Amino acid sequence: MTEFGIILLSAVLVNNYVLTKFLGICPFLGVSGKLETAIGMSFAVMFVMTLASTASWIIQQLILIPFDIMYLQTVFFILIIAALVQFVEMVMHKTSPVLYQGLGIFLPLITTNCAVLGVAILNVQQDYSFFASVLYGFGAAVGFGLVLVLFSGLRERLEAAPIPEVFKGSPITLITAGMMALAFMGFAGLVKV
Amino acid sequence: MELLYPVLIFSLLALVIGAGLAFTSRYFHVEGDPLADKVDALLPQTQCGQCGYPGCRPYADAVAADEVAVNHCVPGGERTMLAIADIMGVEPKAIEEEETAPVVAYIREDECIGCTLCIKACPVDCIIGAPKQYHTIITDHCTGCTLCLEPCPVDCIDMVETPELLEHWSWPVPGTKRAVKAEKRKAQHDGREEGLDV
Amino acid sequence: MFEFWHKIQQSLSIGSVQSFTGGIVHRNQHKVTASHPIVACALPELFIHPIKQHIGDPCEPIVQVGERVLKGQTIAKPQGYLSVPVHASTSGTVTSIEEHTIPHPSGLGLISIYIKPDGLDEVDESLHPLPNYRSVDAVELRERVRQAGIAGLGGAVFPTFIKLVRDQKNPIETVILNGIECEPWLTCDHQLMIEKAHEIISGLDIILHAVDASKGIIAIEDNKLDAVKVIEKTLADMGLNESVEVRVLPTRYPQGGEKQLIQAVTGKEVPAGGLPLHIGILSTNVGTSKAVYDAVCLGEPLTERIITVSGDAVPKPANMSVRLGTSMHFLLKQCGVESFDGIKVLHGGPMMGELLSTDDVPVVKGSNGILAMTQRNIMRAHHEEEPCIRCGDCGDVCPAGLMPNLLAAHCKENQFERAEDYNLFDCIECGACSFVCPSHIPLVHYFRYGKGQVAQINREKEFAEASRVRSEKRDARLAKELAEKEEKRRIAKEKKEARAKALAEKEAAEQASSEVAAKPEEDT
Amino acid sequence: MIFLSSPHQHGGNSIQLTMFSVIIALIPAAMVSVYLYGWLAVFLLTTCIGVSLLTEYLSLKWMGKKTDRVWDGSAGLTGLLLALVLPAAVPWWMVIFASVFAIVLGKQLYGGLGHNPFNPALAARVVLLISFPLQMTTWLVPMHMDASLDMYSFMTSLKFFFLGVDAVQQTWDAVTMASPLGYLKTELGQGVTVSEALQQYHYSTLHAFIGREAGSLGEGSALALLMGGIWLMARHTISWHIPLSYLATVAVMASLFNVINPDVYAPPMFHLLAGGLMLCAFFMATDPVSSPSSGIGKVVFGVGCGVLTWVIRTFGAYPEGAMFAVVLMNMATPLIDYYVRPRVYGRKRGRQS
Repeated sequence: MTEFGIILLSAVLVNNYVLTKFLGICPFLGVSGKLETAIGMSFAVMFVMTLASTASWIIQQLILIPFDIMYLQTVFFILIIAALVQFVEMVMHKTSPVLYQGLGIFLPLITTNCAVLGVAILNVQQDYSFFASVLYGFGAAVGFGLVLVLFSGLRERLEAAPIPEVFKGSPITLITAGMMALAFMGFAGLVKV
Repeated sequence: MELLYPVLIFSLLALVIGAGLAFTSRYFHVEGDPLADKVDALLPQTQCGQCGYPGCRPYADAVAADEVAVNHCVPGGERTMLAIADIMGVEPKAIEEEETAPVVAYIREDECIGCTLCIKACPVDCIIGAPKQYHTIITDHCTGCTLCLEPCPVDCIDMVETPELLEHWSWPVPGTKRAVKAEKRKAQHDGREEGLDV
Repeated sequence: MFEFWHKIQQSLSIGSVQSFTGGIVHRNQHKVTASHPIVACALPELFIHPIKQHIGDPCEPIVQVGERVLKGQTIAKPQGYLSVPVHASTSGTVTSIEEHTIPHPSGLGLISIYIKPDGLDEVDESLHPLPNYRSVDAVELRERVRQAGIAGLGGAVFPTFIKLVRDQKNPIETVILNGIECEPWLTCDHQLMIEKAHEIISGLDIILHAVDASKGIIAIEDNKLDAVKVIEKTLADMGLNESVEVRVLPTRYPQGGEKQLIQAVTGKEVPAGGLPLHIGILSTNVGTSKAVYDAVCLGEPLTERIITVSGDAVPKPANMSVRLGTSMHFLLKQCGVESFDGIKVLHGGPMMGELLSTDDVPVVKGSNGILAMTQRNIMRAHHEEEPCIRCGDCGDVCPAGLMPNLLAAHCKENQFERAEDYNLFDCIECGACSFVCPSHIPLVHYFRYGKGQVAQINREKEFAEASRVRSEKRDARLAKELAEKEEKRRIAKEKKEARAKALAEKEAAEQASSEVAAKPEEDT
Repeated sequence: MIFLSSPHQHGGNSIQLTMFSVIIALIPAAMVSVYLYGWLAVFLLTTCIGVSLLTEYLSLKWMGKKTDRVWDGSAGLTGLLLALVLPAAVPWWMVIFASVFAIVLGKQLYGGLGHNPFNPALAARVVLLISFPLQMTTWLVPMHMDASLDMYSFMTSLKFFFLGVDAVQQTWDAVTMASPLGYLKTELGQGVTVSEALQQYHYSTLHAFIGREAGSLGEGSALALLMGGIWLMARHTISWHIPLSYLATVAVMASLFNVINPDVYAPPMFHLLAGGLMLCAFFMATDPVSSPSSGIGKVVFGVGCGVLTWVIRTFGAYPEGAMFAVVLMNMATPLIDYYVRPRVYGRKRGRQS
């Protein structure tokens, strides 16, 4: 039980995907302009990452290892995750329009961004059990979502600020992201992994 | 031979997945969402045709189909443009024409010859009149589209600025240029030289 | 001891149960006219009566130019439900009916009735006094209050008769008389309570009777203890101290706001979008109560009111009894103002009053104070706006529990949906936030701007919707006309074809017959 | 005419008044720092404030803004606060770097006063701590502890400040010591119990309270900080919400765990008086710009700071958790402002229109 807790905490705070592993930077910068969008995106990522770690674990155990084709790992993961996300998007569109309004539009954006692929590959590298890998995927996504939502709040505030012309847009956003990463360093050592 | 297996497995998997996706896309097909309705709801419905389309709905259809930029609605102004850009998920574009004060059409009745041409041109049916009778405009319904000006053979229609109503008066932005500009316009309107400084 | 405890509470900003949230304490009340006796204002040369002096629908003039009117005669009758009539303030002749600037921040005008007094001050006696109001039916009392043109004299000018209902679902239990007068400078209610305590309490009694309420509360702030004494004594003299209670509240702004007063007195809150009626409370100003007494017991409609004329540019400030329609220019001259250069006129108190663009404006029912301030003094409050440091002082003093700094920021960026999400329309525009803002941000101005813009957007939306319907109907009509035309053309064509066919047949027949006819010829 | 809306009267508060009140409230703490570190503290304080003001002036000038904003007190306050959270042993160039960072990246790039998402002084402190962990965790022996130490005369201090420890013929070992928090952290790591460790350190609650322990310049004296803080609260410059909820949360967390296992978890009094907690609670977390605006939001902010402070101090790699906690909660400020709102009159709590 403690082990799972540590996995979760480490994925959310200490080894945050965005701020310490620098994965998933493009949605982090791209979809953080508005709070509502960021929240939708966070849930979509949580959904996809959990799904991706599940699917990749199954593919790993059922196909890659038995057939000894580990070198095709990346290709297989991309294929399976992309297809899965597309599938889920279509089903969601039909069956639950409300959920689709919230998540659906973000799903194609993140089919296989580096964070999603990263979670699949890191899972395999760390040789987690099935539950651990699902939990790790979920935790990483929660960490991503947390940072994304915090960041979008800050960015909404920056929108209104009289920032010097040359620093408007990406520069100030990146500076802020850097400051956030520094602050997250405070969590270092919280969990000894 | 060693290469064949992986390729085979991969192709097989891809094939299965592809077939599955194709099936789902057919089975779970959803009609496209009514984007044009949303855009249409934002337009001011003046039906003025300044966008180059014969009315608001056609322009909304064209915007929703991504055929035309979002900045062609002149009466809607910046606010409408920003709202449409938001819905369409595109970058806002500045409106080329300048925003003007709201106007309504007014018929100088003693010059009107009662030709009914303007009645036919009005997109919102707000001109009353019969052949050989004076025509008049229901000011409350006039959208200020100016479409009635052209067909009038005797040029008896003017566009007049809508008077500032006490109930519709609203505070300008505090101490900004806009407030100063509004004041200047008002001063000119009243025939005063220059606005008083507080 | 009580005061000391209260100071501690205030400095720690812990609200006691019996108080409203937020609020500020004015260190300098500027109540220069306190205990100045009420003096009557002289008769001006012209009266100007705007046709709308209350919240609601404007009235319609029912007098002609050149007509002679008497004091108290109805000169404009109400249009619609939420409306009360306007009466002439003295006898005289109607000289014109045209637009005149009214006390409004826009400086715009409204149709007004001009009356030139003849100095006789003849009274129109169409309203009979009803001194035995206890035996009068509630409906009749209500109608009387409406006919007398009474609207809330505290400044909001909401037609009073609307409040005087006996609703089975929401029976009114408590009537609160508002003698708070929390704005600096103003003292008209204070002086009214001292001089007209009997009338005020009788008015309260009439209202209690009209709505069948059992309890009356007269709320007075603790900076007017002399008024408290007078009221308490009068209550005892009238034998009403059982049902009517005097409640002394600590001085705090905006305690005089209806919602805040109800919260301070009863601890209850008026639900958002609701009326005090919904929680069984009726609240009205002491001036209104006196006007109700005048209307019912004396049969006098609302033609004059008490106004504080004060300000740092007024040499002889006074509490004056002024006939409605008197020009503020005239009023200020009466109080010794000689030159109007560098002077700004405020209509109302400094916290919620309007800055007038001209002093040629008539006194209306809602005028509780006229303050002539030096421009320098006014501009000190309108310091240049500095960046918001988000200190949150504005939120601490907001009696509505809003977050003014964020609200203003959203209004400034034209994000009105966000602003509405932050409850823009719950703002009562009391000005406490702007008062405490260290950055001198004109917060109230931003809220007013935002409210105006939202209203305009809604109007435009409605108009667009209506235009769309009209346009669609027109298209449908055109399509129908086209279809009908097509149909007609088709029918015409068919007829034509039929006719052509018939003709052809006929011709053929004729030919045939001629042929037949010819044949025998041939045969022959 | 320009339309002017009511109110036409103003209470008289101003940004300058607010900022200078805070500066005045910090004077006792600054005086304690001079008592602890003598001339060195004076050098640090003047360098920080001077460089901050200069940087502010130059930034405003280059951006074409009005330069009289320099005197609104905010830059001076940032400089003062920054100096108070620095250890006495930092070299001059680091001080200048931190001051420039605080003003330029912490504030001016975001559009100046009122727009900085993070507390500029703390942001600079965090950057220094991450970039120069060694120097930032080296604490000089305070003047009163070792009278024989020839460190604090004017000339030696000047030499030390500019040229380093070698220039004054000293070794780091001789002039430095551990701070209570750092010492406890190390000892706990080696399996020593809390009470033993504190005993070895000769820790005294009274000394910590009046400010005789080693630490950053202004963090030492809880007494001086409390005096300033309470004065500010009485003046209404800061509200009670953040300091009270922050300190209370730390105290509650600490007592709770101290009861569970007193050998591993330090007692609440130790937590309250140690490190930068008092300074952060009264002067850093209450920075109006980077903290929530509403009263209830401030309470949430304070509780968040308290929990994070305790967690980072107890489990994290950096024993000084208070400043990380404040910067982390600074990030959450916009969200708190959005989701945690005061109850609107006549409505139920919660967001609804």
